[in-house]
Amino acid sequence: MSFHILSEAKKIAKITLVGEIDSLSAREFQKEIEKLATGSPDELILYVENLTFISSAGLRVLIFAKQKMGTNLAIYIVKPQESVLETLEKTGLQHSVNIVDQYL
Amino acid sequence: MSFHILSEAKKIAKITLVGEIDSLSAREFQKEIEKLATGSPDELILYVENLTFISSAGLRVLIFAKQKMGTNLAIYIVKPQESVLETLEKTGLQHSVNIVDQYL
Amino acid sequence: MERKTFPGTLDSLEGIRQEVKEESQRVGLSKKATYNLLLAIDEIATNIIMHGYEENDKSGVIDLQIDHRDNQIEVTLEDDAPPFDPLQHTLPTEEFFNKPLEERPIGGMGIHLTINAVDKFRYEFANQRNRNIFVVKVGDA
Amino acid sequence: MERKTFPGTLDSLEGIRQEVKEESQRVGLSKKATYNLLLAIDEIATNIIMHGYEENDKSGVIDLQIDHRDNQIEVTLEDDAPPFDPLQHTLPTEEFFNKPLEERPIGGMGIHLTINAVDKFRYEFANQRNRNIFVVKVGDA
Ligand SMILES: Nc1ncnc2c1ncn2[C@@H]1O[C@H](COP(=O)(O)OP(=O)(O)O)[C@@H](O)[C@H]1O
Ligand SMILES: Nc1ncnc2c1ncn2[C@@H]1O[C@H](COP(=O)(O)OP(=O)(O)O)[C@@H](O)[C@H]1O
Repeated sequence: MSFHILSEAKKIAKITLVGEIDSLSAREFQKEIEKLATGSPDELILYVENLTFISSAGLRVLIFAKQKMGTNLAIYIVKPQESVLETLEKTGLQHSVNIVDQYL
Repeated sequence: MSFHILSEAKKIAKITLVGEIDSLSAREFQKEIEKLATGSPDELILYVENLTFISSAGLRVLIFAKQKMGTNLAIYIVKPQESVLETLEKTGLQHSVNIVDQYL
Repeated sequence: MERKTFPGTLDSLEGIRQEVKEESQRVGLSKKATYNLLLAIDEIATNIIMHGYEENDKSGVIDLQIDHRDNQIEVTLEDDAPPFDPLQHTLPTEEFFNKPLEERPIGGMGIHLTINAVDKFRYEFANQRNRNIFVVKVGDA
Repeated sequence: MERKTFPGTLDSLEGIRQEVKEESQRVGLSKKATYNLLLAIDEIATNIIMHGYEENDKSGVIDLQIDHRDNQIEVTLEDDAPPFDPLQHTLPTEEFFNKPLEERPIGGMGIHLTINAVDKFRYEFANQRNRNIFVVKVGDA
């Protein structure tokens, strides 16, 4: 019979980041991560299309998220702007997160 | 400060359906829904781009899902083929599910 | 086409659809009309198997006959289950279809889909058999 | 530009970036070079505030000076925290950046990003003050 079914269930945490993340605003980002971590998500999806600036303080939060939410946490970064992408690349984060145009 | 953060956490169940759903294969679909229902997902996302046939037996499973997983369950049907879409419309299901090109 | 006999079980559905599909393609029926014809036949065949045979603790066959003439394709399903005329069955109303899913009965869509899917749908009880007949014009857009 | 003085607190960062951004745009620095300059300045200013003042339980100011001459833009940050030369700090190695996130220390990226982001980065200790100087050529692609 030509029928095929695939399924998966998971907990996801979605965050939309808009504007600039420096050491000040990174604190809000961190608080949000801490809040979401209590639900032990399997995936963290960051919508960053309208994130215009991220300093290393923002990257620290990503590393914190991975360490806090567990090694199995898959991080998706959806549609980073070029400068944000470059910063992820210069700091090796692109090896540990999934940079995508669209979350499926 | 020009920074804005939005977040949400939820349980999602993803099912990819490939091929034909008639009254025989609908049973597999139903079993999968029953399995996923134990996790009480908030959203059920059906990837149906490669679903080429669905009879009312398949639609029954969708109604069953809504009744079994709770009224708050949001159902997303991603990329239905034209005939599948027509069947959803002819049976009024398009009012109760979200038919989308892409799940965000 | 000569008559083909299928066991009245769910695993016959795919083969029935396959036969009708091949013949429809052979005579040049459009993709959309073919899909709808297959849907109608699948719905009625399912009802024969589930409501006609299984719910009556009976087993039996479904005979499939496909004829092509006068620019139309005519498919006939015959079975030995208790007489049932789908056209006598009360169809769901507009109101039914507008109900939220959680308030709807879980079934009741098959005959509605069938009637909407073909140009003509006919039922006969002849020689002690149910005869469901589906007619689709060939050469329509 | 005349010198501007900001409190050595995190809520000054945005204003510092804003000043540098406006001047960079005024002299025609490319979008990309401007972004990188802002990043470098933000990283060092953060370090002054967090490591220089806060961790030493001190408070103080950051003075910002922007000069444009010889086709280059030169930004200077001056502070009164204990002397610290970022260029003497051991930078993370290639190996560090290739580690999976769960095995990495959580910080240590700021000075690396700073040095990579501008054409020249200089540190001086003069008049009992830290002076961090960022130089970017204008008119580059
Ligand atoms: N061949 C049949 N024999 C007896 N009853 C039938 C038959 N076909 C349909 N029915 C009755 O008609 C009802 C409506 O059929 P249908 O519209 O196909 O929806 P569903 O089969 O999903 O309930 C069925 O629930 C059944 O009670
Ligand atoms: N102005 C400063 N005063 C004292 N120590 C500093 C200063 N700037 C940086 N440091 C030290 O250098 C280290 C590396 O800095 P950096 O690369 O910016 O990463 P991070 O600040 O994220 O740790 C800091 O952790 C801190 O120990």
